[in-house]
Amino acid sequence: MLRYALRRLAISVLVLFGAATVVFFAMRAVSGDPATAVLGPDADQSAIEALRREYGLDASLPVQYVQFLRRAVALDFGESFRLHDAATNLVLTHLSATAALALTAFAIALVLGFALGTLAATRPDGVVDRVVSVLSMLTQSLPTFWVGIMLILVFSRFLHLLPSSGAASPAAMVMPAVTLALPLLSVVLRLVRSGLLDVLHEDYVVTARAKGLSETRVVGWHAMRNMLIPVVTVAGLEFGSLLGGAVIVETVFAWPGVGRLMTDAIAARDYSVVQACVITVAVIFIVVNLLVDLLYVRLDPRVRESV
Amino acid sequence: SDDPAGDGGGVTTLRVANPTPVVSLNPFAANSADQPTLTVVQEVFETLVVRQDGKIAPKLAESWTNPDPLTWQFVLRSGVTFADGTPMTSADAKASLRALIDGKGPLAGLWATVDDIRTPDERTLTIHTTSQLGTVLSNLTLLWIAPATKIGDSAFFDAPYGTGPFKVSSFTAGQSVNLVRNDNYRGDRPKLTSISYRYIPEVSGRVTALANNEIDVTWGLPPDQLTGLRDNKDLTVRSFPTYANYYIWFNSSRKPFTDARVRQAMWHAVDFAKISKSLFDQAGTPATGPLPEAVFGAAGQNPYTYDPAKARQLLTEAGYPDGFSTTMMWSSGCCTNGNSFADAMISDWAKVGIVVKPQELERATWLDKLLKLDWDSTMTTGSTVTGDADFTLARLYLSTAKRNGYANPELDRVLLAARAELDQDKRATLYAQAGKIVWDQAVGIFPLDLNGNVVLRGTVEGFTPTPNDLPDFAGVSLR
Amino acid sequence: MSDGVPGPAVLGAPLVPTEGGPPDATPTPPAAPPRRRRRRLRLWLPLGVIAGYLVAGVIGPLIARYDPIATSVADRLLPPGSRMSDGGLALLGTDQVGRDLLPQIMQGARISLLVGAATLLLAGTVGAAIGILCGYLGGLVDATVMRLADIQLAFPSILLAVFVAGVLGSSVTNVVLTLSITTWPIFARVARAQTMATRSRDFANAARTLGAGPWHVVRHCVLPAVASPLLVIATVQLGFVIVAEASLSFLSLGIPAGTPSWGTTIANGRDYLASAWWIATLPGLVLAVFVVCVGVLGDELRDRSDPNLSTR
Amino acid sequence: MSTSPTRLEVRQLRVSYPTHGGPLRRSAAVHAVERLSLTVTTGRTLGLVGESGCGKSTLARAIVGLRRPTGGEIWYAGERVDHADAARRRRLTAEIQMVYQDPYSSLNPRKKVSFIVTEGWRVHRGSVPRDQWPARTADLLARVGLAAELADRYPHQLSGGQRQRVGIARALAMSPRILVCDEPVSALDVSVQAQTLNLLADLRADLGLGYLFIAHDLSVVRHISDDLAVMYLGRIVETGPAATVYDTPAHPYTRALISAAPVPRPWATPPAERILLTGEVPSPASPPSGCRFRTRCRLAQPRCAEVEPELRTVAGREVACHYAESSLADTPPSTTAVTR
Amino acid sequence: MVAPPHTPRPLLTVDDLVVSFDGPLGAYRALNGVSFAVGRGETLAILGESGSGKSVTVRAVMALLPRHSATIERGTIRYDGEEISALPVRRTRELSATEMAMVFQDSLTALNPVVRVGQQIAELFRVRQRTSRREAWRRAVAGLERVGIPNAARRAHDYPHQFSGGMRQRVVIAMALALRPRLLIADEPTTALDVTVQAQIMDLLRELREADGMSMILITHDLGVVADVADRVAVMYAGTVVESGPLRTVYDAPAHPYTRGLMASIPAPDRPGERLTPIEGMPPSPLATPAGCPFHPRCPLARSACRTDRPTLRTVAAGHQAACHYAEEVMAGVDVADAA
Ligand SMILES: Nc1ncnc2c1ncn2[C@@H]1O[C@H](COP(=O)(O)OP(=O)(O)OP(=O)(O)O)[C@@H](O)[C@H]1O
Ligand SMILES: Nc1ncnc2c1ncn2[C@@H]1O[C@H](COP(=O)(O)OP(=O)(O)OP(=O)(O)O)[C@@H](O)[C@H]1O
Ligand SMILES: [Mg+2]
Ligand SMILES: [Mg+2]
Ligand code: NI
Repeated sequence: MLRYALRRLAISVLVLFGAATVVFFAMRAVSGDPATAVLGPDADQSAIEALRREYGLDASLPVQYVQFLRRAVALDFGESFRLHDAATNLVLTHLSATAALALTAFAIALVLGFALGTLAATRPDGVVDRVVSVLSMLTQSLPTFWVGIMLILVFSRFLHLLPSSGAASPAAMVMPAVTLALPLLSVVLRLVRSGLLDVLHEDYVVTARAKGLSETRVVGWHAMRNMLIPVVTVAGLEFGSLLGGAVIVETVFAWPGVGRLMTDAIAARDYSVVQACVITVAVIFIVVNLLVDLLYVRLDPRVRESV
Repeated sequence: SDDPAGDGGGVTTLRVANPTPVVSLNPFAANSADQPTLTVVQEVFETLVVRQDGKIAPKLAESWTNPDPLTWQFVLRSGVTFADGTPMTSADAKASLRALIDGKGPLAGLWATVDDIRTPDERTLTIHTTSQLGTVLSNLTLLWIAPATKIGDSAFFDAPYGTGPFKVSSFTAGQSVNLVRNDNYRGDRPKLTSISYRYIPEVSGRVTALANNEIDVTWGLPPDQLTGLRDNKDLTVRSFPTYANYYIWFNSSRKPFTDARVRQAMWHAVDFAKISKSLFDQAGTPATGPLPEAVFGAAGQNPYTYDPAKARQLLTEAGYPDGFSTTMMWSSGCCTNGNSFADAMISDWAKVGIVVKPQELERATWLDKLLKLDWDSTMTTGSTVTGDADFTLARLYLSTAKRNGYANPELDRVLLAARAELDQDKRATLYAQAGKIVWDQAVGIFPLDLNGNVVLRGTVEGFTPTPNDLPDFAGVSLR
Repeated sequence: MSDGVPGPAVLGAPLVPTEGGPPDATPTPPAAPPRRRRRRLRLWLPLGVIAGYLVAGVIGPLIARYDPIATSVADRLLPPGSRMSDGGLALLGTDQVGRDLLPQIMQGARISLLVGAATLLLAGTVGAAIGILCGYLGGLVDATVMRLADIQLAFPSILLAVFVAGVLGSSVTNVVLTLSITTWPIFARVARAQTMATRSRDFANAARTLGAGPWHVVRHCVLPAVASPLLVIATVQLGFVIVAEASLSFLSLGIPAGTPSWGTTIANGRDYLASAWWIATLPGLVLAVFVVCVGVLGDELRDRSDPNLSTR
Repeated sequence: MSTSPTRLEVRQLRVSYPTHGGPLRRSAAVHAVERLSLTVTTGRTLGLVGESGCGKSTLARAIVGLRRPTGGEIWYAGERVDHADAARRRRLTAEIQMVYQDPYSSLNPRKKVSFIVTEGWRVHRGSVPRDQWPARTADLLARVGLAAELADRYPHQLSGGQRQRVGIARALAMSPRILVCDEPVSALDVSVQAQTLNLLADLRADLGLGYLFIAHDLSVVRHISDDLAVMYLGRIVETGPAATVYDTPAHPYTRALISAAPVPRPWATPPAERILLTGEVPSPASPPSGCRFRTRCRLAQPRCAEVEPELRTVAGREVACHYAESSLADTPPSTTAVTR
Repeated sequence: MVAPPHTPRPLLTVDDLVVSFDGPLGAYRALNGVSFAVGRGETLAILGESGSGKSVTVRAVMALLPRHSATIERGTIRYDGEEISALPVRRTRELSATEMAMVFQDSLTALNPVVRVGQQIAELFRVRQRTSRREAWRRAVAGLERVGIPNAARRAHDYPHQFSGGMRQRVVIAMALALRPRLLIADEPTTALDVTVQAQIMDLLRELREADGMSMILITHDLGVVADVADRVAVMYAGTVVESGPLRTVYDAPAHPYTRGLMASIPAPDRPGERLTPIEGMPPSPLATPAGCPFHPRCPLARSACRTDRPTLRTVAAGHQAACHYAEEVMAGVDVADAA
């Protein structure tokens, strides 16, 4: 178990290093100069050079790279050119907003996904099943921004039920969380449904029925425990991408999250912030997947043996 | 907590939604010409002089003289204090100007010829230039006076204060700014106790927030949104002329735009009257010159008519009887209704055989190409923030600026002469001349002067729009 | 052993119907025909709709010619069913520069379907090739490439889009590239898992005992087995890709201006949702219907590709 | 058509699987086959029985080259063939073929019968000219008793017995001399099993094939084998002429195995003593010391834990038991009815 | 083997059971009129080849058919005089485990892989008998001990995969017997096991059955196993019972040609190498059962009546029933040649 965790950790470090390297060189390969992006077209040459010097952009690329890695190890990603604050700081403050949103969305998606998926699976080809499956495809087939704007129009503009944007009150969380949850919901739902269907025709489910257990117990306990295993894996992957992928929802709902921070930083060629964001998101992605793997091991005694 | 409660109205906060994020409150550095920064900064800091109804008027400076053409001497108002109670002196003014010049921001270039700043006494400031500088006064409308002791401290700009009616209580870069009333303000005490600005990127979000009474004010809405809002009885829509205009530049150093006839043909080929009427409604007025009418030094020029036949003829003369293919770039989100406008123009150009490929670029990429002159034509909007023709014409059209590939010694001469002229009337004439060259040579197309719009809830009173399109809420009250 | 294990979709919780049926019941159970018809419908309905889209995308623009650069600002924001100034009927209304939406959506179908198909083709082939390689070889190659896939997944796709747009400019090809880069790991994973499951199956061993080399085994044993799950994944991804293209357009990183796709049309209309809802909603609907059809088709294909199900 | 018999010899073969051990354990190897020797001769059948997991399939795989042995040698027709290079291996595939246990998973579900049967010719390009394929396929199918039109079917359209015949036809297409049959009838019903056994017997008679016939059903093995080998935990514990081993088993394990096999008509045969084994089957990853069977053996003595018995000749067969003689003597009279 | 006293009222009666499945390729009948009875304390073996409907029959009895695809078209199932096929599923389930219990073929898949085995048994006491957690666990351990799991108290904490195949099957049996059912249904309980382990399990079942006076339905295709434990035999073919009767009668004087064919297919241990006589042809596809007698295409005795009239199960001798128009001839041993 320990060795397994250690090996996973080593691989994770490798992945992180890869992500860091890619983002470093990618940012520098993209056209657009951070100095002019920050200072605008009218900045004079000396100002541009001063800025470059200040942020160490005048050094050669390999030197910058080594410097970047050295500081990154100490969680120092440098200062934002644009927002004049430590990138680490910026990312952490924005991350909390995104995390709140993502966790809520995740909870919504999981709760609804499990409930609906189970309903659909216990009566395959029934009315619920068909409604749910079309609904899940529909939610996946509408662009997030369209859904978000529609929600704003309906629930804020016309029904005056919810605040349209911002992160001021818990009520403000509802629409962005729902918007973010929808595509995820359909993933969870499909996964739960098909996972449960697969499990439901396993022999041990028949055994459980033969034991005279109630259908609730058969599905909710015997089948569910086994179905969790594949769901957890995908859920982990999805949660990881939720953090980096919330840009659109954050934009539509003016949610001060890390997705928008990153997009704005990318637009301004704010290297340090982009790097900090990418690495943070990668770390979370890796940690979540590590946790998922460990959870997997907990859930499945067969795997527990083999690791 | 130290909010003065004995002031009748209690707490009144104006909730403002910015269409663009405020990333910095430092008016001396990189963001010194940024509209979002200036919008907030103007409530906190004051300038020596202001432009009122097109004329320069005193503010922190009581009067000024030119002892000689290279020297400007200002007498500062007495009894002015910063929000922390320390008196404002000429040392502060000097430090502020130094900061602006050393900050190397976009405005620093305006002061390139300053070689000496002196403070003979606490109330006197002298600015000495190496050559005559006719734009000193208008430049000063963007010199914010900050405490000299604080100006070098970057932490100061996280919650800056000045001599203005408000001071910053909190600031989160890129998201929100909160201002509270400056109780040491010498002038009329503002009726608002605080102002909160927050950034809402999506148009529908801002409009909904306004309609839902989540915010009191916003601006910069696309014209099509305004039509709907005008019908809303709870809201007031204010439209007004600004210093901003639309322009499409041609890269005059690149074929086929090296030929003025081609550039003119492009202009004649588009039915701007129709396009601006339907796309912009009250959001813009057809331009009369390369500068918006409200700008000092703007002058009416000979209009270009919509005349495809003439366009064809000009093309034939220039050697392109069948038209040609080219590209037009713009940065995404650069311009009000930009994509629609581009579509409409491209549609008209196609009718005379000019195939224009649209290139919507990310801003950083656009900027990169722009400065490298790696483009055929570009669409953008611009603002003459100082309200003075020099800011736009001398910054962009001097051949040394290398911004659009156009080089004309005659134009250079006129522009430099205008800058050196201290007599404002003479300057105006010279700018009219420069404007004529830019317009007639069709360095670019200037289809539209942009109107600003501010939408307020009916409860907001006393708002006066200004042409610099920096909505000022110092005089506003809430019902 | 391999007795009547039915396919996943058919089996559910057992229940003996209480009505039991009369003793003289007809030999053919009455439930059969509707179910079969429904199954046929589930294959042919989406196929029909998709074919309709293809036809509309290919032929539509030829009949109702759409010229992306022909704007008619006087006719802007007309609701569906309005007459335009040139006398034509704008069945689905017009957009913010007065272009008829119907031909625009048909033209958009071309681009969107093209982007979808090209992305799937690219990501599918590359992903499948890599997945098969990793699954077949295992070991170091596998570990390395799968870590690369992890990096890819941990890397925000927005940044990728900016990167591609910034380095290579924005074009349909580059959107396809961006989307392919984000999609390939999915195909690779599926192909890899299926390859690993197949490579040690007895029929693959049998081929080896006949003297077959890796190439033969991959071509005749692995590839056919990998194909059908990939096809199913592809249907799911097709929807995803087309929606993703719209999202890129929202961030101005998508299809370049002047080339109408469903995504660009929806993104352009987003500011008009309250006033001219049709601009973003109608193409959105068209997109949704398409994606749902592809999804239904994918489900159906999955059921059909299950050898257990098709046996009986 | 048979000339002088060809022999496939397995000498002291060892095949192991690496295990990943636990995180705190060292990774070890499972010796699924341990120092095992046997000989298959053309025209004869060697039956191999043993419990599930004792290494029968592993042995089969090693013989046909699917798994590399970790020790020992395999000889075919006087040539050493383990560790053969790829070209030799390919040549050998024409001589030694395999029939798999599961007729469902051993046929590629996405290929038609015609492809499956001709797959060997596709691999050995040029061995059979393409224009002869249809005729040869029809021949082969006829030989295994399948109608020619089945060539156009997919495996899932065939019954289990038909599938198994296709598997046999696939092996025969290579004109092998030796056929390794890994439980070819275990998955089939009695009547289909009978058909298949008949077919295998016919093929042996017609083509002079040699079989290594693996099964766990003793009555089947007894039916088809000339010689019998009994395997326990990777090793052969008893081997000899089928009649001798079956009728007078000498190893306690063989005895238990034979006594436990249910007899279809117990009333028609004299009642036999049933030897019930106790205890669990040890894991091949950690076999018991000394005699591998001792943990379940009635006759086990302290010596069995210390010295691993080697095969030795006792009463006409080879047996690996220290106490084979006493085991043999203890044989109930019913099974030793005829003292040969 | 003592024949059980034949009580007038059997414990379980299945009469003319017809079950159809609604599959993707259309509906078909898996059971086409199955009738049999199990007396109190009696062991009935159901024989038949793969796919003949054995499992469907017992699943129908236990109300375990897939609810969406299976329909009981007609027929009655009576347990202890009560018609349970008319009850709602929930009521039938109340009989499960306490009255009727089931042991499945594959113990690895029949046990929930992620739940400790002790818990899987204890669950029965907790949920069905509402005992305390601790009491349930105690009884579960006792149940494991009863089926001969060494070290039961400790092993109860293990997961199914940590047990060997034989042990797992014991766990499944312990689970089935936990609530002391009156009828045990064992669906191929030893097919997945080795002969030696199979013998252990069959012995165990016999012991437990005798101790509790339980009735049993044993499904298998192994004729030897049947001969070992059954009192009576039912033979299924293509979804119907074609013959049923006392064990030895059915074995020694079968009344149905299919049964006779089955018996003839078994390799006789005393005549190794002899040609076997399998039943010719293939079992019919459930999608296209032939008209008339379902066995007629393969039947050496088939005549024109067989092609048109479906024979029903009729009594041909005391306690012996067969579904063949010419059962008497078959019983008399008339051969193909004679019939022709
Ligand atoms: N790929 C493998 N990796 C690790 N161990 C294996 C592998 N294949 C088989 N084994 C182990 O090797 C031993 C022998 O397996 P093998 O399949 O040869 O047995 P067998 O006698 O054929 O059994 P069966 O009768 O069930 O087919 C078993 O303990 C098994 O667990
Ligand atoms: N859930 C199901 N859905 C559809 N068809 C089924 C289902 N279960 C069984 N069948 C079909 O019903 C028929 C009888 O199957 P059943 O499982 O009863 O056979 P069996 O006699 O038990 O065979 P085996 O010896 O292989 O277990 C088969 O044709 C089978 O394919
Ligand atoms: Mg095996
Ligand atoms: Mg069965
Ligand atoms: Ni079976």
